[in-house]
Amino acid sequence: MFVNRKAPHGSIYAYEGLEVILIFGAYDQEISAAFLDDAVLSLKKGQDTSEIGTKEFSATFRVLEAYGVENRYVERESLEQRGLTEEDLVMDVEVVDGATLRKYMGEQDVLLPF
Amino acid sequence: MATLEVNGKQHELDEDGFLANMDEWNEDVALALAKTESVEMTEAHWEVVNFLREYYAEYKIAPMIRILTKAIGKKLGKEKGNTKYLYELYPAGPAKQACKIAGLPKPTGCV
Amino acid sequence: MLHIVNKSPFKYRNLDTCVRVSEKEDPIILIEDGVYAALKGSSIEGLMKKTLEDHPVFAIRADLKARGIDEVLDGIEVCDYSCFVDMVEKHIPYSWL
Amino acid sequence: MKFGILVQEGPYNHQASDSAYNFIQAALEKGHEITGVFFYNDGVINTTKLMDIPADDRHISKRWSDLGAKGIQLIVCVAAAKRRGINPDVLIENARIDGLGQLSELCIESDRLITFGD
Repeated sequence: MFVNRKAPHGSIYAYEGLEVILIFGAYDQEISAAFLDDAVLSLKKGQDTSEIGTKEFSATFRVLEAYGVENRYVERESLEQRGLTEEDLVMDVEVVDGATLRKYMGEQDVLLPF
Repeated sequence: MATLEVNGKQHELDEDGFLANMDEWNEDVALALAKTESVEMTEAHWEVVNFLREYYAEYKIAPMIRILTKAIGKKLGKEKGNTKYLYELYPAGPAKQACKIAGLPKPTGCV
Repeated sequence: MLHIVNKSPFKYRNLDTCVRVSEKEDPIILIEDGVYAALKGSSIEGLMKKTLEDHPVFAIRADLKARGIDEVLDGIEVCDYSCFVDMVEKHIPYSWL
Repeated sequence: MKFGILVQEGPYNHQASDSAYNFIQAALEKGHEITGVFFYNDGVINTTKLMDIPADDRHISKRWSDLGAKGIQLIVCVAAAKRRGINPDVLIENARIDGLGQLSELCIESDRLITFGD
């Protein structure tokens, strides 16, 4: 499982993390992705990086499903802390609380932080 | 840096012959890029190129081959959604060659 | 699951999220700047004490020593890299970077 | 047990590569196997041989190269390396530049994958 916790644009982690997810998806591995803390901001609608000159990649998260990332979790509290709801996000996700996310994380063989 | 002249205009290419500035793409540029790859553009070729451009416009990436075949099969018909069909059109590899002609950035090649 | 925390709790909220997304008894290991959470009498002592009620907490000796921390909060177990390796052997690790 | 290591942060700037190295040493001493070290993000900068380090400090890239000489594979992500100007010309000995697919392989081969980063 990819556990993403970082905001986009300010650093490259979110973007390079996404690149890893896509490659793993192409490898046909069973993968899932979780977004918590600032990573939920990567999924926020309406991002336009044209004036800061970095690559805009929020749209790319929408291919995760096609790349075989069927389980996409967002932690509820992280959303709430940032004043966001599911409707503010660019893709369909399952919003779960921390305890549920912990349960899913506990079922994994590998947890990759990005 | 190499350039490609199309209709009297110079277009910069990167070291692998990909269009350096995506915004300069048009159909004539595509034809010139196809020539550098020795690809004769037929309607079937355009179909793939246009598909890639639409995909890129929506998702900001070029799909990997496995995803490309699946998505093409869905959009253009099952008989076209396979690697063999795409390799017949683009022998050097659909992801790389078709992306180049479509004026998309070169795949990062991280696989 | 083993939670690895490498950030100073005074600058980052990693420890908060780690505690929120963890199960009782999940061990937490403090490494690098994460060991500052082991300071006695700090402003986050309350959070740490609460954390210690539910989780075994470890701190890497070399990182504490490097930062001049001779005394850690009661309940935090000081361990070396060898015990860090043992813990990763026992649990699937996740680094709260 | 088989441990895979992921290093996400550059040398000197952050303690991550030191922690990774210390962890690997301890694991080897205990008789564990290191399936490989994968360098990603700024972690790829660990593998340039252009580092010029004063004698009173650790030489991080040399340290990695020595580890590679012991047969531990050091894999540098090609996409991350290209972004940061790391290419075969500047790469330390005993490391190789390869695709992210190798990280996927590392995950499969290892009993545990542990990440060091920022």
